[in-house]
Amino acid sequence: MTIITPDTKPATGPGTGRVLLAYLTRDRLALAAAAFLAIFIIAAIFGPLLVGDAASRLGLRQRNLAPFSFEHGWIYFLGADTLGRPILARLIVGAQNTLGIAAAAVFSSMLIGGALGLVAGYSERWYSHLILRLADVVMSFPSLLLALIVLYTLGPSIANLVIVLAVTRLPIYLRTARAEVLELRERMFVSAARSMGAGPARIILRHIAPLVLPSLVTISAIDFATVILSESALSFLGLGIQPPNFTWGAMVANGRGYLATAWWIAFWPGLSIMLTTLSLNILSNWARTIADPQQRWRLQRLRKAAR
Amino acid sequence: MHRTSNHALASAMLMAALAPSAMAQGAAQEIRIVLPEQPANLEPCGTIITNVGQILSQNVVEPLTVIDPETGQPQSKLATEWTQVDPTTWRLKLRDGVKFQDGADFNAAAVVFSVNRMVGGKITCSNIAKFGDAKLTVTAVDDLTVEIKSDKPQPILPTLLSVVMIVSPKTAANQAVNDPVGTGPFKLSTFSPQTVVLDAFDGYWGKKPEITKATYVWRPESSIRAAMVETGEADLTPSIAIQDASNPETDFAYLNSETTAIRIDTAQPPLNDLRVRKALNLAIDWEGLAQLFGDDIKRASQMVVPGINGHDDALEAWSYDPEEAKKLIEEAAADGVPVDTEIKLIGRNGIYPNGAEAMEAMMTMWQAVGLNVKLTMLDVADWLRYLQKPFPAERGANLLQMMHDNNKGDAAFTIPIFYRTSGNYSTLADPAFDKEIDAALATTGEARTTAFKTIFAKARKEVVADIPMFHMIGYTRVGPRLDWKPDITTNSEIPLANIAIND
Amino acid sequence: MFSYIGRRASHSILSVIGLLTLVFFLTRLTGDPSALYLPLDATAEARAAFARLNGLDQPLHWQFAEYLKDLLQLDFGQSLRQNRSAMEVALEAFPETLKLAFIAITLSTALAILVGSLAAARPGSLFDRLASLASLAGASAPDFWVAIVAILVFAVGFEILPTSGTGSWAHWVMPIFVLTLRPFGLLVQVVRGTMLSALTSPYIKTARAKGLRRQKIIFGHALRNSLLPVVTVAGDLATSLVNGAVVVESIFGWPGIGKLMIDAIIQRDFAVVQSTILVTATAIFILNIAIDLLYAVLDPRIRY
Amino acid sequence: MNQANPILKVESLTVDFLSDNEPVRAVDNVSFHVNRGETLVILGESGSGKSVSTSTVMDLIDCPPGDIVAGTCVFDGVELSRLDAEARRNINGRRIAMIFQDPLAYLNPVYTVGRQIGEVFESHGAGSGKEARAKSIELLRRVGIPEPESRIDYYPHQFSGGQRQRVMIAMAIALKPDILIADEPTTALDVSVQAQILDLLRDLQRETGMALIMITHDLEVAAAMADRVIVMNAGSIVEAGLAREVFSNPQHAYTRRLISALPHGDAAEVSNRRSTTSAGETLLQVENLTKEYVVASGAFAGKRRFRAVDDVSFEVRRGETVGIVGESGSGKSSIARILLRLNEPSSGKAVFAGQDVFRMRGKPLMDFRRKVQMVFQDPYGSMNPRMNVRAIISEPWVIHRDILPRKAWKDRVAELLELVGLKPEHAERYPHQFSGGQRQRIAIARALASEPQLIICDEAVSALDVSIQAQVIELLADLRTRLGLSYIFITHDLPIVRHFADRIMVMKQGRIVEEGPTSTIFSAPRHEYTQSLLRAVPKPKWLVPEERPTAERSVGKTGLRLERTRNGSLAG
Repeated sequence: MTIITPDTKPATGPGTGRVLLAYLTRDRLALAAAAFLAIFIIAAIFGPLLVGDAASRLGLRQRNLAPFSFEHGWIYFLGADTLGRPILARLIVGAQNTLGIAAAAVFSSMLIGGALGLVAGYSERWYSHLILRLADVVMSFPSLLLALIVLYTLGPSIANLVIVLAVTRLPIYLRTARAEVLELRERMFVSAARSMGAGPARIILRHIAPLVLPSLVTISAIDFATVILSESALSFLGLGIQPPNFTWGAMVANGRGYLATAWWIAFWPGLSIMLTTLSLNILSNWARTIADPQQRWRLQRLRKAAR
Repeated sequence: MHRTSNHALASAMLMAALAPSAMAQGAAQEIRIVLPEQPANLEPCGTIITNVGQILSQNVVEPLTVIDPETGQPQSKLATEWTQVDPTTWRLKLRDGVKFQDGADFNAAAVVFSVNRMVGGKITCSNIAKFGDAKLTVTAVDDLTVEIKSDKPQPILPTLLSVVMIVSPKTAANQAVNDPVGTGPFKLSTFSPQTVVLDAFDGYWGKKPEITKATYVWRPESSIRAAMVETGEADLTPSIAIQDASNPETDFAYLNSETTAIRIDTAQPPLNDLRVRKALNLAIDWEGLAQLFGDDIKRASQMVVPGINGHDDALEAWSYDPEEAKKLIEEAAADGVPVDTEIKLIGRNGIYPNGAEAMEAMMTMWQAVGLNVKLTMLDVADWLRYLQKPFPAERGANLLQMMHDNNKGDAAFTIPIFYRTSGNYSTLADPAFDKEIDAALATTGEARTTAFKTIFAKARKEVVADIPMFHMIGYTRVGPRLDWKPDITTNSEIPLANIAIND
Repeated sequence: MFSYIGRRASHSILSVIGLLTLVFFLTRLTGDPSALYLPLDATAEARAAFARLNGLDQPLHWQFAEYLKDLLQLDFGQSLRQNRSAMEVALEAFPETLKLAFIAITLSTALAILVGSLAAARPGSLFDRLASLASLAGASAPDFWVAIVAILVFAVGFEILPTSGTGSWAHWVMPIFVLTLRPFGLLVQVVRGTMLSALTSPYIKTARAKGLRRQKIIFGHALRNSLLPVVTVAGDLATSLVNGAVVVESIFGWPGIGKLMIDAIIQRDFAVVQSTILVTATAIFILNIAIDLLYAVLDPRIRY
Repeated sequence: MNQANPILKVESLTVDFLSDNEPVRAVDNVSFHVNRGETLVILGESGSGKSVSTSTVMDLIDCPPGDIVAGTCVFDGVELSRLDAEARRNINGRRIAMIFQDPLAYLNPVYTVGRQIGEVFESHGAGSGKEARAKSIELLRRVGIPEPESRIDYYPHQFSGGQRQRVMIAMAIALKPDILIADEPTTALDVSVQAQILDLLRDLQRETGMALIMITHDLEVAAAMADRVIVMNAGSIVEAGLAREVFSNPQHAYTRRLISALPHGDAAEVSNRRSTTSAGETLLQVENLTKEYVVASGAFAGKRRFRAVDDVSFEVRRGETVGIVGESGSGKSSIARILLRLNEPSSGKAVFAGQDVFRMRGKPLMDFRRKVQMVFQDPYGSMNPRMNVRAIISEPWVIHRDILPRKAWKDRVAELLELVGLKPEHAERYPHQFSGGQRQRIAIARALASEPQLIICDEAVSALDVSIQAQVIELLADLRTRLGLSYIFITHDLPIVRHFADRIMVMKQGRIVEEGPTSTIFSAPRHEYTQSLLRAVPKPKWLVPEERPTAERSVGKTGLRLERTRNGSLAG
C-alpha cells in the first residue's frame, strides 16, 4: 500500500553535485566554458598576488611592445600597453575589477529588483503601483546620464560604478520576478498556506521566493555579460571606471586608438571579455537544459537495455 | 535676387577676362574637411572656440586684424592701419570697397554694430572674454574710420582686435545666430547636424581662393578621421592622435599654441613648501614621458610657446633628477613638512591625446620618489571647479592637469591669469609679484618683452607655482590633393584661402 | 481593450512626468554650465551675465516652475549650444536613430527566428552548435571594438565600404551590422529555447498524429507558439536601441539622438537633455503598449 | 467478423525510456490486435504504460529518450517500422487517427479550430481552401457543434471542455480512418458530458465501421464501451478477453482489486462507510451565502454580473460528512474557498463555534484557520515542491506556535505519517518522489497536523485512480471515526460520495437543487437534474439494448451548455 510506485523519478534537484558534474562532462562546450570561467575567477582571486605590482610598473621605453616574445620575460608575452606596462599582468589584475564589478552589480540588482518584484507582484496596494511606475522611469532613464550624475555628485569610484550598473539592470529582475509571482500566487500551495493562516511575509519568503529565484539566476548569467559590456561602453564614453583603476572594458577603450598600429592592446582584453560572456551564455543554456525535464535526457547517459 | 544674379554674372565675366588659369580650375574645386567634433553653433562671436573658429575664421567672417604666426605681431585685415591716440584710445582706418556676403557695405557703422553686438551682453560672446574686464566704446569718426576707447590702457589692442569678427549689420543684434554673414571669401550654404558647407563668395574683396566649395564633417575617433583622409573620403583633418600619424607623406606635425602643465596648489601643505614643489618637477622622467606625445614634442619651461611675445628661449626646463627630488623631500620632512599627506592629482578626461596615460605615468613617478599622490580623473565641468576660482573649500593638497592655449601673440593672455593674485587660476598670493606683473602689462615694445621674460624666469626658478610639461604638437593629415601646411594658428582657424590644390 | 490602452497611456504619462522631474533636478546637480560655455579666462561678470541670460541664476524650484509653465505652452526651451529650440534639435536627430533601430531590430529578429528554429529543429546537430556559438560570439564583443575593427577591415583594408557618415546605402551596412550583432545573438538563444519546449508540447503530438509534414509542424505550429517570448525580448532590445545607439552613432558619425544626448549631457545643455529624454521616453512607452497589443494579436487567448 | 486478418496487430512490443539510471521499461512484451468495427479497451491505472503502446503505433515516441527494444506493429498487412518517413506520415490522420485526454492542451491555442481541421485535408491532399472549410463545417455539425458555420472560426479556448473534445473527434474522423485511438477521451469531463461523448463515439463507429481503441483507467467507461478488454499493470498485460467475461469474473488478482474498488454497484449500499455515530451538535452554520463576480465578457462587450454561489444555506454537524455534488461551474469549489476565507463572499454569513467566520480578524481568525483545514484536488499542486515532507507537515506548527513545541515536531511528523499509512522515513523526501495517492495522504497528514475539527475536501480524490480513491476514502472515514472529524466533501462524481457522505447537496449553477440523506438521494432523486446525473453514469455495454436515440440528446445538451459558455461563465 505504501510502495513508491515505479513511475516516480529520482530527485535531480539541488544538492546533487555529482549528477550536475556528470551532466557537465556530457556537454563539452559547457565543460570548456566552465573551465574558462574557473580560470578567470582563480586569476581574479590569486593573480594579483602572483604578478604583484607589475600591472602598474611603467616601461615608457617599451611602449606598445609587440606580443609573443619572451625577451622581456614571460610577463610581457602578450605585449605591453601604451605606458609599456605588461598586458598579461593588467589582464590578471583587471579581471578582479571586471568580474568584481559585474558580480556586485548583478547581485545587488537581482536582490533589490527581485525583492521589489515580489512585493509588486504579490500585493495590490498603492506601493506596488508605485514600484511599477518606478520601473518604467528607470527603464527609460538613459544609463549614460545616470553614470554622469553619479560620477559628478558621488565622484569616480568602483562602488559608484556598481551603483550605476545595478540601477540600470533593476527593471529586468523586477519585471521577471513580478510576472512569476503573478502566476505563482494563484498556485494551489499558496492558497493552502493561506488557508493554514500563513501571513504575507511567510508566503512570499518561504513559498514564492524560492520558486522565483531560479529564473532570476538564469537571467543573471546573461545579465552578467551585458553588464561587463555596458561597463566597457561607459569607459568608451569616458563615463566608466576612471584611471588609475581599470577593467578589461577600460583597457579595450584605451587601446581602441591603437587598433591600427598596436592591435594587441585592445585585442587581449576584448578577447577576455568575449570568452567570459560567451562562457556565461553557454553555461546558462546548459543550466536551462538541465532544469527542463523534457530536455534533461539530452545530457544523460541513456544506457540502452540488452537486446 | 536680381542683384545677386548680376553679381554672379559679373564675377563670371571677370574670371573669364583676366584669369584663364582660374578658368581651367573653375571646374568646381571641392574639398572635405573632417573635424574632431561638431560645432555646437556658428555664432561668429564664438570663433575662439576651436571647432567654430576652424570653420568661420577668415573664411566666412574676418577680424579687423590677424596675428602673424611667426612674429606674433598684428597684421592688417579689415583694418588697414591703426594708431594709438592716447593710452586708452586707438584709431583705425578701415579697408575700402569691402562688401558683406548679403550685399551690405562694410564701413564704420558695420564695425560699430559688430563691436556693440559683442559687448552688449545680449548674447553669449566668448571672444569678448579676451578683453578681460575692459569696457570698450567704439565710435565712427567717418565712414571708414573708427575710434575704440577702453576704460583702462590697452597697449595691445590691435592684437586683441584679431578676435573681433565683423558681421553684417543685418545680423540679429540680440540673439546668437547660426547663419553668420561676414566679409570672408566663403559664405555659409548649409548647416545640418551632419555637415557644414561653405561656398566661394564671388564678391570677395581679396584674392580669389582656388577652392570653390568646402564641406566640413566630424568624427570623434582619431583613427577614423585618419582613415577617411587615407581613403580619400576627406582631404584634410586638422588633428589626429600621434599613433595615427604613421604616414610621413600625408601627416604633418605642428607646434600648436598649446602648453600642457600641472598646476601646484601653493596654498595647501605640503605643496606650500618650495622644496616639495621643486621635487615634483625633478621627479618626472621627462624623456620617457615625451614618448607619449611623439618625437616632435617640445619640452616646456614656461606657459607660452615660442613666437608669443614674452617667451624666453634661454629659460631651460627642469631636468630629471629623482635623487635630488628625494633629497629635497627628506629635507622638507626634516623641517616638519607633512610630505606624506595624500596629494590629489586631478586629471580631466580627454583634455589632450594620451592625457590620462600621462597622468598615470606621472603619478607612478611621484610615488617612486616617495610622494603620496593619488590620481582622480574628472569630467570637464567637475574639473573646472578646481581650475577656476572660487576653488572648492575642501580641496586639500592638489595638483591640477591643465592645458593653456595662447595663440594671441602676447604673454598678457597668460601671465595675469596664472600668476597674479587676482588671476582666475592663480593659487599665488604675492603682492610683490603682482606689482611686477601690473608694471609689465602697462609697458610696450622691448620693455614689455623683457619684463615678461623675467616674470617667466621667476615663476620657473623661485615661485615654482606649476610644472610646465610640453609645448604640444598637433598632427594633421592632409590628402595628396592638397598643398597646405599647418601652423600655430591651425587650432583656431583653417583659412581655406591658404589651401592650394595639386593638379 | 481601448480602456486598456487608455489605462496604459495614463500610466505612461505619469511615468514620463516623473522621469522629466527626476532628470530636471538630477541634471542640475551636475554643475553650472556657464563654466563650459564661456572661455576659461572669462570674467566673473561675464559668467553672471551668462547665468542671467539663461535664467540659471534663479533658485532651482523657480526654474522648474518656469520649465513646467513653458512645457504647457509646448515650449521646450532653447539649446544653449545650438542657439535654437531644444525640441527642434531632438526631433531632428530622433528619426535617424529610429531608422537604424528599426532596421537593426527587424533584421536581427527575422534572422534569429530563421536560424534559431532551424537550430531547434535538430538539437545538438552541427548546425545547432555552430549557430549558437557564432551568434553568441557576435553578442559577446564590445560593440565599439567591433565597429572600429570593421571600419579598419572593410573601409581601410578592402576599401569596399565607406568608413562612416551617411548618404548611400553603403553607409548603412556597417552601422546596421554592428547594431544587429548582439540582438541577433540573444534572440537566437531565445528562439531556440522556446522552440525546443514548444516542440515537446501536446499540440505538437496532435499535429504529428494528424500526419502533418515536419516543416509544417516546426514552422507552422511550434514557431507560431514560440513567438511571444521572442517579442518580449526583442521589445526590450528595441527599447535600448531607441534610447540611442550612442557608441555606433558617435563612431560612424551618425547624427542620431544617442550622440545628441551624450553631447548634451557632457555639455550640460539641460533643455536638450530634457527634450531628448521626453522624445525617447515617449517612444519607449508607445513601443511597450504596441508590444502588449502585439501579444493579443499573436495569442488569441490574451484579451485586455 | 474478419477475425482472420485484424486491421492492427501488435506483437510482443517492448519499449524503454532511457535516462542516467537503468532504462525504465514502460511497455513489456505487449501483444494485442483489433479488428475492423470492434472496440478494444486498454484498461490500466496511471503508469501502467497503457498509452505508450498506442503512441508507438502512432510513431509519437521520441527516440531517444524512448527506445523500442522489440516488437512489431502490423497495420493492414504492413509492418509500420519498415515504412519510410513519408509513407509513415501518410498513415497518421488518414488511416489511423488519435484523440487525447486534455483537448485544451492538445489543440493548438493560436489557430482556429477550422484551420486545424482543414490541415488534415490539406496535408493529405484531400482538398484545401473553400472545399476543406466546407468539409470542416460538415464535420463540426456531425459531432454536434451548434452553429458550425460561425464557430469554425473560434479558437479552442472559446469552447467548453466537452465541445473541445468533439472538435478533436471531428479532426480525427475527418478522413474516415480505419482505426481511431482514444486516449482517456472523457477523463477531464463531467459525467453528463462524458455520456454524450461516449454516445458520439459509438455512433461514429457504427457509421464508419472503424475500429476503436480506447484507453482508460475508468472501469465504467471501459464497461460501457468495450467489446474486448485488455488490462495492463506496470507495463504488461495481466488479463485480456471479452469485456463481459473479464468484468463478470476477473481472473487476475489485480483486475479483481480494481473491480472490487468500484465505489458503487448495489454492493455499495451494504458496505457503506458513513458515520456510525448519529450526528452531534452543529459545528458550522452557513446562511444565505452568495458570491457575485463581475465578468467582462469578450474584448469589447461590457461587464455583467455572474453569481457563482447563489443564496446557499446549510449546516454541518460534528462528526458528520456533508457531500456537495455538482458539475464544473456549479459553484461548489467557490463555497469551499469562501468558507476558508480565501475569497470574500458578497453576502451571507457562516457561524463557526458561535462566531461569524466572515467577520473574524486577528486571533479568532487564526484559531479558525487552525480548526478548519482543506484538502485540495491536486495534492502535488497544493504542496510547495521545494519543501520536503517534514517541512510541509510541520508548517501549521510554524504558523500556530502554540500547537506543539519544536522539539516534539519530529516525532509528531512520524506519527502523522503512520496515521495516514506512510513510513516515517518518507519525511525527508520531496513531493515529486511520491505517487498521487501517497501525496494525497501527505496532504491529509498536513491537514491533521493542526488538530482540526472540520476538513473541507475539494475534489480530494477525483484525480486519483479508482483503487487509490477507495484507499483514500477508506482512510478519511477511518480518521473520522477515530478523531471525531467532520467533512465537507466536494466532488463532481456522485458515486464516490455514495458510501461515504451522510448527507448530500446537489448544486447546479450556484444553487442547491436538492438536499437530503445519501440513501434517499440515490434511491429516490426528486430533482430532474439529480436524476440526469444518476442516469449519466455509464452502464455496461452488454446490459444496454442496441437501439438508443443518442444524437438528438447530445445536440440538445450541448445547446444548453453552449448558452453557458457563450456568456463567459466559468464552464468547461
